[in-house]
Amino acid sequence: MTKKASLLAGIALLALASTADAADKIKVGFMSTLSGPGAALGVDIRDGFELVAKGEGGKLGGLTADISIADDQQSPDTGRQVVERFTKRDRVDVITGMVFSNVLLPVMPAILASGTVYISPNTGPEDYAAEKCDPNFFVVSWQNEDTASAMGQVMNDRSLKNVYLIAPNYPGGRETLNGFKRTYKGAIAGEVYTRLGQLDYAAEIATLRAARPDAVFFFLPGGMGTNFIKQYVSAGAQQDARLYTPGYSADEDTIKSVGEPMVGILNTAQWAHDLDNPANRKFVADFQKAYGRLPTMYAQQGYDAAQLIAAAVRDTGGRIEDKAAFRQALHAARFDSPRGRFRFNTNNYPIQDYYLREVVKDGAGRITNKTIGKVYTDYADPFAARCKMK
Amino acid sequence: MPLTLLAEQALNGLQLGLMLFLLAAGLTLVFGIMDMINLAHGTLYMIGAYLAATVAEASGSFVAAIAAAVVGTAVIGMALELTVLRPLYRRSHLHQVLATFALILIANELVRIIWGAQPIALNMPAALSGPVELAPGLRYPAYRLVVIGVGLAAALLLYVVVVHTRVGMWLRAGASDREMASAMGVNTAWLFTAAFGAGAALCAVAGALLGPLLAVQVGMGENILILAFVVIVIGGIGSVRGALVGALLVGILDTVGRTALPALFRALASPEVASEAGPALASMLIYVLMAGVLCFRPRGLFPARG
Amino acid sequence: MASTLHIGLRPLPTLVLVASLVLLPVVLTAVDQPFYIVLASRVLIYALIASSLNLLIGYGGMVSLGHACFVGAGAYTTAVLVHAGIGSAWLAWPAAALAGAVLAAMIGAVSLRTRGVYFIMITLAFAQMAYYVVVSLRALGGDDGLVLPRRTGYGFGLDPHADMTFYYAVLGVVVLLMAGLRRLLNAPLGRALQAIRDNDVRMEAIGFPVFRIQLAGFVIAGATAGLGGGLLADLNQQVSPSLLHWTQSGTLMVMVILGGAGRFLGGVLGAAVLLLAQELFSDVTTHTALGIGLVLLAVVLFAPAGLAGLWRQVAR
Amino acid sequence: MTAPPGLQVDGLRKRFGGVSALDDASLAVKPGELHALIGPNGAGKTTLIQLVSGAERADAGRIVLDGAVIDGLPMHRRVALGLARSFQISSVFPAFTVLENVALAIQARSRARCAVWRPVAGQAALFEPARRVLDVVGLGARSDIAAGALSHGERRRLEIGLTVATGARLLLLDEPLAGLGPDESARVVALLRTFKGQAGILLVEHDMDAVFQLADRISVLVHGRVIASGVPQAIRAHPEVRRAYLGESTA
Repeated sequence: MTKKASLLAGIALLALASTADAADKIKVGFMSTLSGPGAALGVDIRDGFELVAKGEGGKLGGLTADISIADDQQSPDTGRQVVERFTKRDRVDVITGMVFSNVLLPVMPAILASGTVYISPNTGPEDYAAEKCDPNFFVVSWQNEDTASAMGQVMNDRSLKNVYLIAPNYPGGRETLNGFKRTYKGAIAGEVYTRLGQLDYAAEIATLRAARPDAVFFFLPGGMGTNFIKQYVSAGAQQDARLYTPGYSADEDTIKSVGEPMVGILNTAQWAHDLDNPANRKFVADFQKAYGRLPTMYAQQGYDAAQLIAAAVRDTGGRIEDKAAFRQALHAARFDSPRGRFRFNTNNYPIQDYYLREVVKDGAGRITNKTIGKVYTDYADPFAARCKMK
Repeated sequence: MPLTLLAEQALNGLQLGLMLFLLAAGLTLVFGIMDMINLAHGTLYMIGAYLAATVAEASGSFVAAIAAAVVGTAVIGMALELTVLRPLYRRSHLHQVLATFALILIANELVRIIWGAQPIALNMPAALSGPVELAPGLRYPAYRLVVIGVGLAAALLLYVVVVHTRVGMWLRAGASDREMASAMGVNTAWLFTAAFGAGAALCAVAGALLGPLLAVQVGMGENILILAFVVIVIGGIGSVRGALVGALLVGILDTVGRTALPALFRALASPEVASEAGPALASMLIYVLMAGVLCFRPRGLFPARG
Repeated sequence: MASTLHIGLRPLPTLVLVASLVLLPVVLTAVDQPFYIVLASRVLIYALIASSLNLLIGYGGMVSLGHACFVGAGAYTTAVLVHAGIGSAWLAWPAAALAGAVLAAMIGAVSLRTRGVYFIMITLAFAQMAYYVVVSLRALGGDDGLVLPRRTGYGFGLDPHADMTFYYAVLGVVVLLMAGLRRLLNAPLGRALQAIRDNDVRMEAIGFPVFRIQLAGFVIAGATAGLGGGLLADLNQQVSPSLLHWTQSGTLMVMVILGGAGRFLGGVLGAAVLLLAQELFSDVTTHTALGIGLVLLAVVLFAPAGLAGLWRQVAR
Repeated sequence: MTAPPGLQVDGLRKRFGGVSALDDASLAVKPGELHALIGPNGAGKTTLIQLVSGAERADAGRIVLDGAVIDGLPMHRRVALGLARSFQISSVFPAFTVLENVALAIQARSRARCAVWRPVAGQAALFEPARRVLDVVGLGARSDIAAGALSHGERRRLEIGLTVATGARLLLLDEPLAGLGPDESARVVALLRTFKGQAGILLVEHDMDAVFQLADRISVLVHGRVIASGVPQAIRAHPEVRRAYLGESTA
């Protein structure tokens, strides 16, 4: 029992050791999924984010950046604990980094209640896009339905009349298919919700082929998508009904782990590594130099989250203690995004362009995404109208 | 459901079942002979897949990849047995669960440090990457046919070894009564290490074969480990025959459940209820099967120990 | 009377422990570190949950790998009640305990027919079923879980959102339940559970209804875990399926064995050490799991009686 | 029809796989009688104990205790009705002290056997009767050591003590002399003699000297069937018994 007492003493010491705020730096709490099967995404976001600070010599917008990195283990329970640490012990100025909506949604009330700014580098849930929009909540990536609804548009344009839909049985899966159905005008050959974390899709693929659709739109994030694509292609189904997906299931990370079978998959995204603008050329070159691999959407989103913070710090002249001014600067921030034009809508979700990409084997024999068209220009999500924030 | 689709789904169930059997066979041997709960069995499967992917990338040969994965994983498995697991045989199941849970954590982190957090590629030989026409209107992925073939061959080989060889006799004796086995003069220490190595090799076969169908990533072992446990508990721990029956039951029930249940619910209930209850029940089906089997046969279908 | 079974309480260390737990938030507030009050609340809640599993594993010999589902039952019950407008802790927490108890009664009634490894696996199977139910039901928020707009209240003008108030509420519940658990273990039922752990056949042969006693123990542990789940829902102001995931059951088991299965404070010690270690490691590395794994392996190989046992070994 | 008091076993059958362990076995133990059950190895003696005590279910037949049919009851219910058994291999609670072992058996029949509040320690109602039982089996001086630390002979006596402490009127004792040296054997024989007249005993034993010293009546089980039942002299003289059993074992 005396052991317990010494433990307590240890905690007290630890508490004393943390220092008080210094005005000459910006404290960033970066929490992401850095272990487990979802780690690939979190690592890309982190690498993109850190690239900006590295480029500025450890600063963001002129202020020394004190970035605490924490792993949420893809668990809201752990996430909540980290948020408590960020807001109550480290008293960070900004929190960012989360990959998954099932972590973000449960912990967001605590972040917002503490008055801390959150910048989402990935998931953009419907919840905070409409009535519940919040001046402290920014999404630098996309609204969850955006890329799917862009794909609905693509399929209309390509006169695909009979599409089969497949997604995991969880809110994100339903949200994505809703986004698709919002724009897609044709018939739905079938709509299947699979087990979260499912390994084998042979049964679903067989049923799917029996329905004889013109095309398949699937949303299966992470390893599920890898499994599905490998199995779909080996079943020879790609010749009968081509695969269409939001960009997250056909990005460079998936391509690297799937390889050849990826060729021919069409996907939509707000960015592509071959977009021709100076900011993107610099980003892709810097990222490849620093990490030795092509960046993904996630990396770009993490990169822009950091650029956004840097721009706001710069615009406020480093006076981030004035929360209202900092928020205002974030909302109005201008920075050179690799995706090209970017600005915030009234709900702090992006207004941006969406592109159609195709996975191809390029001249050098490398399998990668190639931009083949623009789907939307200055696209704003449909929920912003319900946001009362100005 | 048209006949060809039914046949295809049956093959799918068979293939899933046979892969589970490869994992479950090693697990049930280790379990039965050494009375050892090895949660890290899935870890060996992961290591097998990673080794196969690495060798395939370097050599370009899928066969070499499988061979290297089998040898490498068996060696790692035996090394693990000699160092960490051996002191645990006489400990309670509790300690075995804890220690092998720790091994999962350690192995996952090490793999992440060595190979990175991104999933890595392992592709099937180009010759097998398409479908073959088995009957008019029934096209089936060639690769999955190979998987079925290897699974059947492994099952047959195990059957011959366990039932018709001296080693198999020792194994069966060990599974039913360890004291008797050592009284018969069997060097149990050697037998345990060898059995563990064989279990690890079977894991590697499964890992290497499934790699081209599934994501090769950190944590891939845990999902499938739970399935393998379900299989051996249904079959009766320690029984290879039980593992085969259990694996096929699970494979087929899971496949049938995933296709038939949502359709059934769509026919019977409102679309709202159907889209929710169908997948939910399908996910649970194998656990329901396991609970049901244990309810009526608390030691599984083919209890190895009397 | 010479007995190694009776759990005594040495008054002085107990007093010191409880007094330091009471003073802890005052000290932390004085040094302006409210975060550690929240962390301490979390440790206390997990200490309670781990102790309930210790009752099963350490004292009852029932190695359950599905304990997280009772935690989940309690947590979701609280969350659903709050959403239904029932915001009093006096109702929500007992309801959470009841939910844990009912689920435990159902699962125990089937599982306790099996023994050994089969018991481990069937409890896991039931927990997996519960997990898939929660993940699949949209009414429970599916994979996103449910957010509690506010914590359950205590009346008397107390604000449950004040970290200190919540801490004391948790401390009160945990101390009360640990005291109750001690009485239970020293009482005839507790003795019977331990005797069944050692020799269930003999217990039946001297006239004990072994199945019913084990079921009673299982239900009590389920109720306690359910209550812990209710507290956890309040602490996090959210519930999610990850509470019921099988690795969560594994982690709870790790806490018990790490602390010392069958030692009264084993669960408490294990929960405290594991959570504080995670907190410390996570500040310096994202490879937390590697460190935890190595520590666990070392504990199993070199201190099989857990930290509580190690303490005894060293003190001797 | 009212059955006489004591234990009646009628036509018990039990098969394991294809092998018949008991085949129409019948016997009766009168109240207070010491009734020995003998027979060659594999005759089904332990199976009979298993079936009568409730550890296993018979395929056919009837078990009646003091007029009540107990076939379907679980073991602990049979104990409550007054039928308790001992084990061939000592089965005690090694982590509990000797006294606590016996107190458990007392607790089993106390009304508060599953109470959750009052500590066991200090409950005289459990420990006083337990001490008396220990004095009877000659372990009074060893009451405070852990049962796991007892010698083999002491453990055999604790085994009997646990069975007696249940308060049963009919005891099934499965080879209480197994593995004992001559001195310990004599002690246990003397102990069993003190029970005579107080409780009915069905004694399975291989030690023929002890059996013929102690038994009021003897039944002989061969190939799962009781081939003879009677007073010791009658059994000694029984031609079939001599042929089937005694002839070999006394050689």
